[in-house]
Amino acid sequence: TPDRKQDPASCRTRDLSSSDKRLVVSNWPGYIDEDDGDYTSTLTEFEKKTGIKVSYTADVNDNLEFFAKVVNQLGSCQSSKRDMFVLTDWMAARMIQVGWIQPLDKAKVPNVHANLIDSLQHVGWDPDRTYSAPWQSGLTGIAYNKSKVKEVRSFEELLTRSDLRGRISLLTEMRDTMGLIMLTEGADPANFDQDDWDNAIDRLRKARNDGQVRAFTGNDYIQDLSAGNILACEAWSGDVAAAEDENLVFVSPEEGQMIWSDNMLVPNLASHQGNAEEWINYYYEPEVAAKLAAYVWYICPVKGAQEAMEKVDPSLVDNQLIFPSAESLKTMHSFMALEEFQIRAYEGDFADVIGG
Amino acid sequence: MRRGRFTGYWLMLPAGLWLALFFVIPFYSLLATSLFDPKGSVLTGYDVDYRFANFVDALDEFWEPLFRSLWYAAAATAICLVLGYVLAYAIAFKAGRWRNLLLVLVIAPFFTSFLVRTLSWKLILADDGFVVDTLQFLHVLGDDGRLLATPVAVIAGLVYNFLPFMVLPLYASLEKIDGRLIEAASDLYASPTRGFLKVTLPLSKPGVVAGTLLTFIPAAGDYINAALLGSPNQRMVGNVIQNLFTSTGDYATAGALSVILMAIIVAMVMVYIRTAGTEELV
Amino acid sequence: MSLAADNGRSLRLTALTKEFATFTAVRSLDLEVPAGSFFALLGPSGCGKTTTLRMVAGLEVPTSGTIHLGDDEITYEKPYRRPVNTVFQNYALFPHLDIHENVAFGLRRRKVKDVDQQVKEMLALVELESQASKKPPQMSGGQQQRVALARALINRPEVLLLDEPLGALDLKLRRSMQIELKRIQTEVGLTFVHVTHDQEEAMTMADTIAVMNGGVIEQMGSPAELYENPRTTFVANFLGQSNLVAGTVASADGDVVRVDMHGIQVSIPAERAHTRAGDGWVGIRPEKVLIAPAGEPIDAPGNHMTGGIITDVSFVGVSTQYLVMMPWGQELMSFEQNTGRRAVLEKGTKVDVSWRPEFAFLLPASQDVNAGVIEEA
Amino acid sequence: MSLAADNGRSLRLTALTKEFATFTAVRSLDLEVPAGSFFALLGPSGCGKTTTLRMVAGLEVPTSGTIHLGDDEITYEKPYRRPVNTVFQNYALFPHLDIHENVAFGLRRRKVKDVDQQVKEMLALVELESQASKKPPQMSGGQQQRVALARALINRPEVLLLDEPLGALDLKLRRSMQIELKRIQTEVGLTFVHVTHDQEEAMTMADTIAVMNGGVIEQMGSPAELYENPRTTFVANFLGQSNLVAGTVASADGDVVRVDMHGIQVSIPAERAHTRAGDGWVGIRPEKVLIAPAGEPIDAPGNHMTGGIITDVSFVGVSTQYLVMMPWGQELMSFEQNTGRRAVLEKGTKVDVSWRPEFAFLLPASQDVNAGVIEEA
Amino acid sequence: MNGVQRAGRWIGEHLVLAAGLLVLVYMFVPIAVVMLMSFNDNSKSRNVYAFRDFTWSNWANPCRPDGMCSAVVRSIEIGLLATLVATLLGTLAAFALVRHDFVGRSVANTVIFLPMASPEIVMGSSLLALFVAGGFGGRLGFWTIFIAHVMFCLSFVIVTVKARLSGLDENLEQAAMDLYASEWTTFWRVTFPLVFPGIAAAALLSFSLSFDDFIITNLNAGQTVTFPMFVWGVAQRGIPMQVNVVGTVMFLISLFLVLTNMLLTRRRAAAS
Ligand SMILES: Nc1ncnc2c1ncn2[C@@H]1O[C@H](COP(=O)(O)OP(=O)(O)OP(=O)(O)O)[C@@H](O)[C@H]1O
Ligand SMILES: Nc1ncnc2c1ncn2[C@@H]1O[C@H](COP(=O)(O)OP(=O)(O)OP(=O)(O)O)[C@@H](O)[C@H]1O
Ligand SMILES: NCCCCNCCCN
Ligand SMILES: [Mg+2]
Ligand SMILES: [Mg+2]
Repeated sequence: TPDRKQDPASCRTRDLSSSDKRLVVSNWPGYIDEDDGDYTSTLTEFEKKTGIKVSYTADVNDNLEFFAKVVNQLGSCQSSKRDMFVLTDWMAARMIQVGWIQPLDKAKVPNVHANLIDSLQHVGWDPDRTYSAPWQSGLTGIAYNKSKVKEVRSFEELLTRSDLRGRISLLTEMRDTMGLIMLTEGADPANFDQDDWDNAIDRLRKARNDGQVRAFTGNDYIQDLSAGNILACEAWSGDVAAAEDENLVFVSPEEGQMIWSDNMLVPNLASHQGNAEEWINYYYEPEVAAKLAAYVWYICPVKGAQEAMEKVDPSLVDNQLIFPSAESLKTMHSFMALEEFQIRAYEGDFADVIGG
Repeated sequence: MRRGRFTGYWLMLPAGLWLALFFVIPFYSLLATSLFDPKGSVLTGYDVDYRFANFVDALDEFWEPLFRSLWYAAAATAICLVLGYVLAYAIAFKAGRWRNLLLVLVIAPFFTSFLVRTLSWKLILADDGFVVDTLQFLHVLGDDGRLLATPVAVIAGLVYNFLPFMVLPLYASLEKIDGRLIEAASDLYASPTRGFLKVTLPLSKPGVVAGTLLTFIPAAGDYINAALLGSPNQRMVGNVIQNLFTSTGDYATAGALSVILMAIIVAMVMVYIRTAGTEELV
Repeated sequence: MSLAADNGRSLRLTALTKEFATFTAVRSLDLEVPAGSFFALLGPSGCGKTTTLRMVAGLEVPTSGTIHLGDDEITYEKPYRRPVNTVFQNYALFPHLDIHENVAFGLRRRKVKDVDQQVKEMLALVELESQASKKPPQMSGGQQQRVALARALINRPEVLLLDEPLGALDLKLRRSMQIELKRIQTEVGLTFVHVTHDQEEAMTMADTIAVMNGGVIEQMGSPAELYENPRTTFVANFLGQSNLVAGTVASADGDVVRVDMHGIQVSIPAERAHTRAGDGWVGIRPEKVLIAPAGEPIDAPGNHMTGGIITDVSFVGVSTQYLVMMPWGQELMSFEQNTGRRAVLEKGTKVDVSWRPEFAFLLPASQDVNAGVIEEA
Repeated sequence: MSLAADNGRSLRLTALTKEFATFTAVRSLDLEVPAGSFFALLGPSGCGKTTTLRMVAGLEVPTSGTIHLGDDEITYEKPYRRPVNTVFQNYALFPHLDIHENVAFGLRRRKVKDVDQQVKEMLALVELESQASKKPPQMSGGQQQRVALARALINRPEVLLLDEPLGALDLKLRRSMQIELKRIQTEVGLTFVHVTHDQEEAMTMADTIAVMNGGVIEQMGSPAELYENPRTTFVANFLGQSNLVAGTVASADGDVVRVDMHGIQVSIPAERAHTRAGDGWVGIRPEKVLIAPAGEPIDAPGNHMTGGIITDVSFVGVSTQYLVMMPWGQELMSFEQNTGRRAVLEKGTKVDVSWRPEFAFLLPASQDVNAGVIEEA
Repeated sequence: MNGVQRAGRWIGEHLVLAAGLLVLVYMFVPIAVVMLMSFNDNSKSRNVYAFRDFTWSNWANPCRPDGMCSAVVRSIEIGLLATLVATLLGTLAAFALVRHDFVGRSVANTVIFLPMASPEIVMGSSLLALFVAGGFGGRLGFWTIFIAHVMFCLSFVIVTVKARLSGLDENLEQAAMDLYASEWTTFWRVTFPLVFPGIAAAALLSFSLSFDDFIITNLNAGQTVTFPMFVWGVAQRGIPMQVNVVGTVMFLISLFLVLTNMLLTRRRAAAS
């Protein structure tokens, strides 16, 4: 099979944005506000304001799965039929590295460079945010259904409590799940060695073999949790709130939690890059960002949004899930950056456990 | 048989070509894939390396889901055979003028998508659902017993999804049985049970063979039921292959596993057909 | 080899009735089949022969009435518990079993010992020893028929039912199988109830014939009795052919009924006169109707009639069948053996016709003159 | 209604041969069927009748030989270009078309005008006007047969081929369809080539019969000719039955051949003697064999023999068939019309036997005495 | 026969039928649930596994979920096209196999059986392997799905048409030729109408297989979304209840078509 590396400079197409007011976006489920009665969503307002018709699909459920969906196209310089998709840091890094992502025109996204919070401005894989702009950041922790089960405080409990046997789910995102297990095992996900890894993977295998784990899921855990098929699970911070079910509770596990960002990317051969940049810029307006954050309950990467939140929903101004304080940021861990060969080895180990 | 020496070839040509191009050649392609150097990746590409060790590695790593697939498929086939036989028998011999209607009903579910129906099982068997509650009430299941994410649910899903493939060939062979043979058996001192065992059942053998094959084979390769109704402990080989091809991008192992699955099935089918003694299938 | 149970029992059907949803197939039928006899049930298609047999075999449940074997009632006995076996119309051989196993089937079900030996003997009886390991589809029609017979006979049933076992065979083969069947029945001495709609078959094979029509028995008796003295127009026409001539009873005394038939006086013996007053049909069988060119003598003193004209001549080798138009406008059938004593007469020849009165029979005019004459609608 | 083309042409097969991979079905067959005749092809199963017909219809290509219609050769003509139509053995009616359309099929293919009118007339001829809108499976066997006939006849073929059109019907219905078929042929005046293995059918219907055996024609002629003067044992046995008694030619002069038959001298007319020296079979038809209780006179001056004993009596209504064991150990068949002149004789009765010498025929001893006698293997 | 015996016999005779119907009921339970859920109002909840409130709105706005209706349309397009091609090629092949003797006939028979005897995952992945190796990896989509569907429908078509064709009396065709129909006319006037029910059944089966296929499609679809793929996708983020509307409608349409067809043939038979 051929090498999948591309050169974004040559693998591109004419931008139709000025004549063709459309935009195709792929994002994760539950990651945007929706029209409802009197409430007008940010997306609708964007359309009104710009005249761009957005075709927004929540078809990103899992980074690897999404990668598989587009690998054949992007890897052979064919269109992925999208102008923008939103992927987590490590996957964004990988795609930029193989040359599948178009650089953004700085002039067209001034808000990003003005309003992006400092901690996210200079990530190793995209030092100047040439290729990417964070959509939201978030935490990985635990969710449980309080009407069915008593409080779950730690990841340890999740993995061992017998009343949860066969009624929990973990995430297929290797970095989230393995990160939390390493924390449970006392290792540092940001800096671990092979032993730590082996330990953690054994721990995971054991939980699985014991029948503790009912499923490894992408974003779909939330249905099973609401339906009661699952009582507790590893979860992403905003989803529980967005589910609007008072029985569902998100907790930060005692061992600590994982933090990450999902990034907007414009792939090669996207035919509406201009519209995509207009979209990015729009969402970096603090008011828009605040409105979105109030809905999705994820960590907002936009400076000034906290202030803007006063007007949107004052009760959320100090919400730690949206605007974490400096000290709570300290309990959050990110996952070590991996070389391609490590990715393949670790992903392979992980896949064997969850898929075999 | 007709004159016109080449007409046969011309008629066969388009379908033959299609199957050759898109079934036979791909299979070679898959064979090649199974011999890739697994050190390649989706990103960097793969080289054909004639690495037969892929088969060993794949077996070593995935013997469990492979074995599980065969046993789930076998269990599902056995249950399908019993249920399908009852239904096919009822349609063939007891349905009278409703026969055609019932036959239509057997295939009608095909039109409500496979996935939609399987998801609907997920709802029926839900932990808090009516079925589980009832079974718990009857103490068939313990208080924290459940059906979803157990082998029972996966096998039930397989049974459900492949039942029509069992019923149709069974019906076709039962319907051909001359009712007078059964009367002749009862005239010759065979009770209904004996008559069934000694006459009806042996005569329906072609249907049994075709039906079991058409059920077992797709069931062994299925992954939807395990994915929707099972847990990681019920993963079947289909799930593994699917994951390897899509998420993990390990084409070499995926190819090797596919070839192994196919080989096992072909071998089993051959032994089965030989022992069942039916040459003419379907 | 006699298979007959020592206590051969007669089969007795009493007021047997079978109603299907829309149709009464058998209507209060009474019948007694003596043990050891070859009994033929003869009748047109759809008259209820098969239904009757199926009730005796237990394959159909009677709507009312009873079936007895000797003193035991078997009306509702399960088919597999009756000492009755059937040879089915198209044999119903088990295609998945070889001949040996087909024949052994009944014995195996009854867990009899020594099955193989008995099967061998039975196959010898029907002259198929060498074919034991063939499958039924590999055999000819006649062979299959014998296997079906063997498969039933081996169970030594008290009654063997045969539902047109020869119906599917061609003519020549049929005649030779008739002889075979008769031989076997004589040899084994069992009660055979044989259904057919071939009257010649019934006459040559059976001790007793019951002629059935529309779900009831019209008449029963030995072949000669039925042929010579039919009681109804249906029997007269169905069992062989009959000339039925309209007439009026002129007088009836003890021995003889005198009938006026188109101006001719015919005398009919009382035992053959089934009406004694009013109008009636004078019946006479075609082989009794002798003809000769006008004026020549006929060797049949009795009802001598003149003025006939031959309208049709049909030569069939052994015999010639004539149609003679009589002065009163009716065509009479006359059958004549080709003895060669006289050349075959030609169409248009003027002939005299005669028959001996003792062979005529008289039927009531109320009966349909065409009953039992098969015509396609 | 006469459908015959004015220029009725005869059908001529010359040295016609058909070899299948492993088998020669028809072997250098020569045959001439005169225009307008009812021609019967008679023979046992597998003798090549169907194959011959199929070659005439163009459905099978001959291996060698030619087929002519009048002066035109049609040996390799496509079936749909021949003025020949077939009534198939199982009718081959189109199940998806109604009766009207079945009958109209040929006309429509030839783009004839006025199809509906013609179909109506044809259905009237076969008495099925009222059934025009039925589908074939809804009709009885006899009706289907008539549709098949109508469907072929309406095309006014020069030759109509009928492959056992009555084979599937039961006996009574068969007889009535024979009459129907003969009526129609007479009415339309076409050439009919009719295949059958029922000899009685062939004799009653055909002007000319060809008896076929093993791919060749054994003998051809009018029914009476064939019956009275068979040239081979096969014809003697297959067309009716024959008594064949071994004898030796004692002398042969112009008119008559004298044969010594178990010590009895029989004289056979020269035209019936198919051998004039050495051993031979003396053939005599059963209806010519007259019997009487020993000592009583027999009305058949000629070969009078004594010492017979009746071994079997079979009563079939119109007639009785006797088997008489002769002093030389052979059973002779005797056929006797039940005229009633004498009661049926009983088994065991001692009888004298006689036949008129002019009815006997003589066949070479080299021929198989059992040829044409059907026996099941 | 007394009442008890009568009842016993009745039960005995209908027991199998009852059991058979029970199996049929089992086959229809999920469909009943699908129908029920098509009236479910779950706008208030993430739980798509329980019936909350009754609503007509799913039926009133069947195309509300983004991309669903276009996926249905895509599935129908592919289904029809694949059915057309598979039925055509398969029918030709069936004629070849039943009516013509040619070298390689038994090989052909085996190759035709194999796709039915291969697990879908194997077929799908080998086809994918071929497409990728042939450089079509980037062009996966409508046409690759179509190719795959024709491939797996072919076997079923051939088998179905073959069965019908071998039951056809060859005498009928000879009769047609005898009645002045050329080979071509014979085919269209006699053979085709008689084989047609078999072809129709094959086409129906093809369409249902194509419309329903997920495993092979998913592997070879690229960015094209068929209805089953749409369902698989949304299953991960909460199924919109309109999916049940589609399921119900497809089911009812198929039932309606087949039943009216059945009734029409029955009535036509009764009328004549
Ligand atoms: N199961 C049934 N339901 C309704 N009517 C039936 C059934 N079985 C037979 N009949 C009718 O009962 C009548 C008698 O049928 P039966 O088979 O006994 O006739 P048969 O004398 O054997 O005729 P054949 O000589 O044609 O075999 C027929 O009119 C037939 O249609
Ligand atoms: N296509 C064929 N291939 C090989 N042998 C054949 C073929 N068709 C017929 N035969 C053989 O040729 C012989 C003559 O067959 P044909 O059908 O002409 O007999 P038939 O006289 O019509 O017999 P029947 O009275 O049984 O119809 C038979 O032995 C038959 O087996
Ligand atoms: N409902 C939105 C969830 C977004 C999750 N993103 C994936 C992060 C993986 N670490
Ligand atoms: Mg009957
Ligand atoms: Mg023939």
